[in-house]
Amino acid sequence: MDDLVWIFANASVINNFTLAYFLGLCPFFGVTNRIDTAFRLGVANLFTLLITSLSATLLDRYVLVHAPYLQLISYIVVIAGTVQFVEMAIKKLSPALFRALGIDLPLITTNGAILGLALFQSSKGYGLVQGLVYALGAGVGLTLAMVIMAGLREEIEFAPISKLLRGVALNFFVAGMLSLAFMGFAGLFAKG
Amino acid sequence: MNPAPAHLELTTAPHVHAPISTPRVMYEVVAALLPVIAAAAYFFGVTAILMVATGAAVAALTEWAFSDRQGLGTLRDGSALLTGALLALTLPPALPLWMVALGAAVAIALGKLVLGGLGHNLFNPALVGRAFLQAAFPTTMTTWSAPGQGFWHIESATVAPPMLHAAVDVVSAASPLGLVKFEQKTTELLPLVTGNVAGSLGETSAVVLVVVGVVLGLRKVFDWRLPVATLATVVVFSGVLWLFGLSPSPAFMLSSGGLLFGAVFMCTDPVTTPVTAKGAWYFGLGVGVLVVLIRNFGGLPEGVMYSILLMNAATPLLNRVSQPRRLGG
Amino acid sequence: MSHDNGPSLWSTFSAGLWRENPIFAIVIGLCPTMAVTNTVTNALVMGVATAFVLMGSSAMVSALRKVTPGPVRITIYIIIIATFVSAVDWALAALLPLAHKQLGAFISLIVVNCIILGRAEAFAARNPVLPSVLDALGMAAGFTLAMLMISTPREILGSGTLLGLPLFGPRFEPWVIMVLPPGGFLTMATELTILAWWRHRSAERQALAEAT
Amino acid sequence: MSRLLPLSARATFAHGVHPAEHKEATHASVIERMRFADTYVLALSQHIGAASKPVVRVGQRVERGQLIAEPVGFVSTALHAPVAGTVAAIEPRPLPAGKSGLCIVVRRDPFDSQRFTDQITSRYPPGDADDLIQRVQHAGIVGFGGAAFPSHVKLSVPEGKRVRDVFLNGCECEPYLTCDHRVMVERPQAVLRGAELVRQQVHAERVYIGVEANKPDAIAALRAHIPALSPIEVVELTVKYPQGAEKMLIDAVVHRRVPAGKLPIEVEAAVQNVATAAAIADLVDLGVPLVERVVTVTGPGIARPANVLVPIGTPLRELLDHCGGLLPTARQVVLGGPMMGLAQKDLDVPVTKGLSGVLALTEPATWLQEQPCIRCGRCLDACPMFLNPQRLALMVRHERTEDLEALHLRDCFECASCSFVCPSNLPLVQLMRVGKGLLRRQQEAA
Amino acid sequence: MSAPEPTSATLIGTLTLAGLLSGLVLVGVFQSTKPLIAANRAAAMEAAVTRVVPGAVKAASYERVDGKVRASQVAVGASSDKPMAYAGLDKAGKVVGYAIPAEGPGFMDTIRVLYGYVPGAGTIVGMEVLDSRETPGLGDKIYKDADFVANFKKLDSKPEIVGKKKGTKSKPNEIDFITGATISSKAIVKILNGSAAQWAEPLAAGATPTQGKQP
Amino acid sequence: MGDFAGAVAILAGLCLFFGVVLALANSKLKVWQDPRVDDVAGKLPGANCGACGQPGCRAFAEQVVAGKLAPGKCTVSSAGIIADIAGLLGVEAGGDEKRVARLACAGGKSAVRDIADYRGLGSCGAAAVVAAGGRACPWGCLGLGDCARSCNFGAIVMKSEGLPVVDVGKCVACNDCVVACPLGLFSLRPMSDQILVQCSTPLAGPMAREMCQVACDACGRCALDAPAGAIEMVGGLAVVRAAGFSDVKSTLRCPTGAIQWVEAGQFALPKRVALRALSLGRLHARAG
Repeated sequence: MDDLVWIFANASVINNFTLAYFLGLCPFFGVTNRIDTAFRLGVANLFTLLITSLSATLLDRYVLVHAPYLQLISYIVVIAGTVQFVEMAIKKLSPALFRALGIDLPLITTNGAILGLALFQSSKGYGLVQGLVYALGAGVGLTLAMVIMAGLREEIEFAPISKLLRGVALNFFVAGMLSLAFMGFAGLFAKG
Repeated sequence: MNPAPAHLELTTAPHVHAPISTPRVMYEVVAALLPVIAAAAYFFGVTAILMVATGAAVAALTEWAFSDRQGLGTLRDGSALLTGALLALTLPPALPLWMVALGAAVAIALGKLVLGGLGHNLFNPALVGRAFLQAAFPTTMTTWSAPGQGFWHIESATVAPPMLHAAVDVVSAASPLGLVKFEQKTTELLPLVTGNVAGSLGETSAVVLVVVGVVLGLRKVFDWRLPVATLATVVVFSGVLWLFGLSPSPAFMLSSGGLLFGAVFMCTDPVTTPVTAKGAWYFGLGVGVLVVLIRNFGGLPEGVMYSILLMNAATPLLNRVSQPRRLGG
Repeated sequence: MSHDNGPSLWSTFSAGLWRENPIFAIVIGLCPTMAVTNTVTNALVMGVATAFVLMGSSAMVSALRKVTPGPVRITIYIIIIATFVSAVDWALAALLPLAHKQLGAFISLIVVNCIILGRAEAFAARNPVLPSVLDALGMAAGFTLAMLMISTPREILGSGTLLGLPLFGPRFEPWVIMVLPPGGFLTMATELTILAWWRHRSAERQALAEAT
Repeated sequence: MSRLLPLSARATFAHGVHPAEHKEATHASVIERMRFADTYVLALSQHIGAASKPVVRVGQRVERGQLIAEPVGFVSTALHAPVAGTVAAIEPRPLPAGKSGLCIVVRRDPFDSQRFTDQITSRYPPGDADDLIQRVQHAGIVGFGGAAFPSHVKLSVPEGKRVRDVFLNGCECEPYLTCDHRVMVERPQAVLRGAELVRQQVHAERVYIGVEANKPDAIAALRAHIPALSPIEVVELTVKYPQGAEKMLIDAVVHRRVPAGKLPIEVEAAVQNVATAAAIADLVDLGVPLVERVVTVTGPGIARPANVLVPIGTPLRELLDHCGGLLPTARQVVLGGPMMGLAQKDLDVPVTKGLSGVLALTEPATWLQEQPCIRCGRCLDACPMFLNPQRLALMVRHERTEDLEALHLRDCFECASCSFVCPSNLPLVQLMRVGKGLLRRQQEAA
Repeated sequence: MSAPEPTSATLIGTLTLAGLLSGLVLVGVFQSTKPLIAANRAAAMEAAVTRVVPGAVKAASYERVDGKVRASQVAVGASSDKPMAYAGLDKAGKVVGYAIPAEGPGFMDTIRVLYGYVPGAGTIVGMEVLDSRETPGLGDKIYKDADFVANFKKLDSKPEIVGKKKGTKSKPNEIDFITGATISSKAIVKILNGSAAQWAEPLAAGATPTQGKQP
Repeated sequence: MGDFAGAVAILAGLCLFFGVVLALANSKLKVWQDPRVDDVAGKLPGANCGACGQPGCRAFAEQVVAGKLAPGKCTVSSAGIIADIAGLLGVEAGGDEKRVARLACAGGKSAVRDIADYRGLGSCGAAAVVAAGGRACPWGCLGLGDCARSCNFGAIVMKSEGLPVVDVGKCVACNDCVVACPLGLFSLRPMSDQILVQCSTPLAGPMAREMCQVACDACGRCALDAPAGAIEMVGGLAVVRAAGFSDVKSTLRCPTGAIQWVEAGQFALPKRVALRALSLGRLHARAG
């Protein structure tokens, strides 16, 4: 149990996928201009992470036992295939949602966090439950980072900031400070 | 019959104004820092004065260098001086002065100017400076020299040349929180209250901080809800954990480390805390919970700085969820 | 190479190097940029590895562009990229085991580097093999250049070394933050600001020169 | 929420501010009459609602108190000649709000005795209570508090509603102003008579007269004339601005909160100003329409501060001259109280029915240059409507109209409490007004 | 895009073909690099084993199954799904001690260590950090600080390792913590204690390698 | 070699699986969209100004492709682009005559007195709520440039007289300035409306003239000189009634210059030149 708490804390805040591992920076900067969009994509990511964790565990256990070196390509094929399928399905079933999320969907595919999760969980040797907790932590951490970032960005939108800084540089400065603040979580629950 | 003035002036209502201004608020806080600086000088000697002066001077210089040169920019409101002094007071006494200067420059440039200057910073600038130093120089930032080594005593580390560390090791003493975390030793309450313990310059003397905080609160310089919520949360949460043996006593939690200093001078920074009354309570609650979590279950002995920075980051969200309900709505 | 389309090929190559630098101008492929730039060596190895994958996959995508059906093209690109990445991963493990250990999972994560898929989709899928490879080469060179620009200050300040060699005396106090995640963000931010300022100034100067 | 444990002994509302009162210059000044002016300028629109329609021609002779413009529709009111004379013109003239509007200009007959003639008394016969609403409308009585809302509208109870309590507003919470104060001190019986008339008209059970604690003489004068077992009660309120606003007054006295965007009738309340009540009493008992009102002329820039009974339409210049004129140090003339009043650009404007005070100020409130907002939240703690002025101001500056709607800009009644307490001296109220203009124009464009 | 709509068969065919081709390429590359990679890993692990087990020049892999230790088929350094330990063999092929990999949560992330262990007495004879993300300049002293690493040259793991403030260790089962990096130091102690507890019995019981083939 | 075959099989199998899934999805979940929408949207300026009455350029493209709007309704695009789009879709270019924003005030700094000092926020919207600004005329231009700031096309510049000057070449009639002006002084007029009444005051006679040198004092000369009914006097102002009416003669006798015959942009001539033109016009009128 302590172990699971630590896994969760580790994935969500101590080693936040975005702020400590730099995974999924593109969506992190791409969709955090409004809080609601950030939250929606965060939740979408959370679900994708959980599914990925499950698929990765199943792949590892039943398919890749014979050829563990195919891990990377199998993971990515599964992720890309699933996302593309979901994209098509949403486009058909809910054009409104597609229009709102359309540009973001492929971002999930190339979101390093998803592939990173699969790779990390496998290299850490996590089982099914640990993997799911890890995915949950990572998803919560991503959502948290994105929502906080969106909140901060909605705020700086109104600040008199020089044109030179506006845009990407500014986002990086803010992300840097946020990452600095997240360092406070280091070692949380490590005592066990 | 008197002649009417040639041109009347058109201004918007109201045509009267409360006797209050932003510069005045800033200078009141600066004034409130004086007793804290005095206490720091009493315990840590001339080093304290040197460090505060360095911090304030470099902060002001940085602000001047980056703002428009006409009319001194936002220098006049005193906020840069305040940031520099606050930063210095959160640092360990034996820190090299060049690190203080670096921290002050980072605090103003990164913490404030990048985001548009006064009123637009997202994080408490002084704490951004401190967090930068903490991450950059983890060992030096956790090396405390013992108090009461004589007024004119200056550690060789303090005057180390820029970019270098001291030639001789500092005679270090553990902070009360370090003692309890790593050696399971608690410190007596009396020295904690007076301030005769190892720690950062401004944070050691509980009694001075409480008095200053109460005065500032009564003068309505800051929103009293913020420190009250923070401290109350720490007392309640650590009290519950204490009953289960998972935390030192609430009294120790309150009087040790940077909690009181943070509650009085950092949690009350208006810019980086929620504007709403409800938001202020949430903010204090968040800081309190995080402080107790980090101190008792985290890797660091002290977590006030990170707790406040994290809640600073959450402030736009808190503002959003705590919008007041309009009258009758 | 015929003489008259030489310049256009050169511009195809040079675009990625600076004008359309993937990191500083288009700002994509950020994950590895931040994660492995704490030392110059890592940045270099990563740059070279990415370059190889980028060129290989661009060539393949371009060669197969006529037989790739639209609806599954992204999946196919990803298979191609992942194949190259796996190959690079093993090659590094076999040849440079130390660097491979340092970079860890980030070699595998080249797969999701937006630059590669981005160039495949935006350039290689619409152009013949030679320009595609040149474009990839330019992009890769620009990417590596950017990685070096970010990793150099991070290593110098953060460890007091360059390419692992100590630069300062034993009393140097390293700025540990520079090799930590926040240092990555802040270095990148600072360099972007300096570049923006520089571009702004040169644009101003150009306008001035044109006006007079 | 009922207050089981009131923090202070006196009743008041939540939030609000307490500006320095500055009432000492005139609070003991007995109401005085001024000399008649030569010309009077009567704006057809000096009340909220549709402008009145002239019923006189240019060149026509009018008697003092004669109807010169009649109401158009229900939310509209009548206008009467303040003096006997001739109609000199009907043309646009500058008005206090800065805009111009159609006015009837009456040139006084220098030889007339300026008595109310019998005709007027017969038009508004005393004592008949059944048609009070109609009579109030045709007597041109409007709220004296400042907004100039036609009083008869508040006297009529809509179908299916009822009024339990009538509130007479004697707060006069604006600094400097003392005109209502003097009316209460000098004419307590008229105020109480008006209160009783209003109560009977709306069939209310009780009347509360809310008076702030800084007017003990007014409270005493009123209480001295309330007979035993009367349903009228004088409630002493903590001194706080903007207590005179309808919703605040009701909240302060009985702790009922009017739903947002709704009228007091929703909480079974009706509010009238004390001076308005006195005017209703005068109409009923003396048959006099509204042709004059008490105006406080004060401030550091006026030679002789006073409370003056001024005929409606008097040029502002004449009123100032009556009080000794502006001092050379005067730099601003504000119509209304210092919190909500409007600075004037010239003195060629007439006194209107809603004018409660004329302030001559020597030092504009922009003594402090605007500073960046430090998000201290004082404006939120001041706003009696529980809005977020800081955020609203930001959204106005960035023209985010959808956010303005979401933040309920329309609920702002521009009491200026937020600007008053702002340590950074942000022009918050001005921004609120700009924002409302923005919303209005966008709505028109759509 | 004027190309005709691809049929489903084309889609399935291309994708399968892509998978097939990529599989061929991958297997080819993997097979050709596999021996090198395995050799690298084995060499690295063997070198680490000889560093943490003084006197050892070679390593042999063992695994723990059902509380018993037995020789393993898995090559030194290769991954396995069973807990592994490596026997340090001297020139004569005699076991001089075991190198045991262990891991656990540290300050920032999981720390992986390899420690030398002599069964019976339960003495730890060396320790090396294989993998960690501890804070540079602070937590990374667990492998950069020579004084700290020296703690593990000769250390009793029974009844358990106890950490003390720097300069205060007095008993053979105590170590000096690193000033300022107490959490990381503690993490090492916790990892070693946990691992030693699991291995002490099996190693003591089956200390003599049987070299027997497993089914 | 079993390893070999197994690995290839795994990968091929995975790809086969997803190939089937995606192929199925492709055939069952296909959404058809007119590719011409993308083409048209690509040609449009992408300013999303809303001058066409649609929420954005893409929405406009959809409407155009659907045949509900004529390409010419986009006032921002050049004639070439519109012809291009029309050609692409095989429809008429359509569209209205070019309209531009016109200001109903000519009261610059030198023409209208400042009677008070406005101090406060430097925007027209803000000044308008404080006694309508410091100028004598409460109906006239406040000169603080809200319109210029609202213009996304850089077509409005505040000139030294404190009046906004519309660059008719850049103006696309997007309506932004009309909304931005708190006094409602802007209106969108066809270019063929060459007679403009550059005043909004309801005052007449000396009162108007005292306030502003170029005010319309409702003298009625223009109405007399114009064909019957083309210009009427309404509420102290001359109003041009006939659409497209442009007869320079009717403006020549204006004593203040409030009614002007405009060829391109307003206030195109410096005041002195304008006055000379005025007197020349009078001469002409006399000669005629």
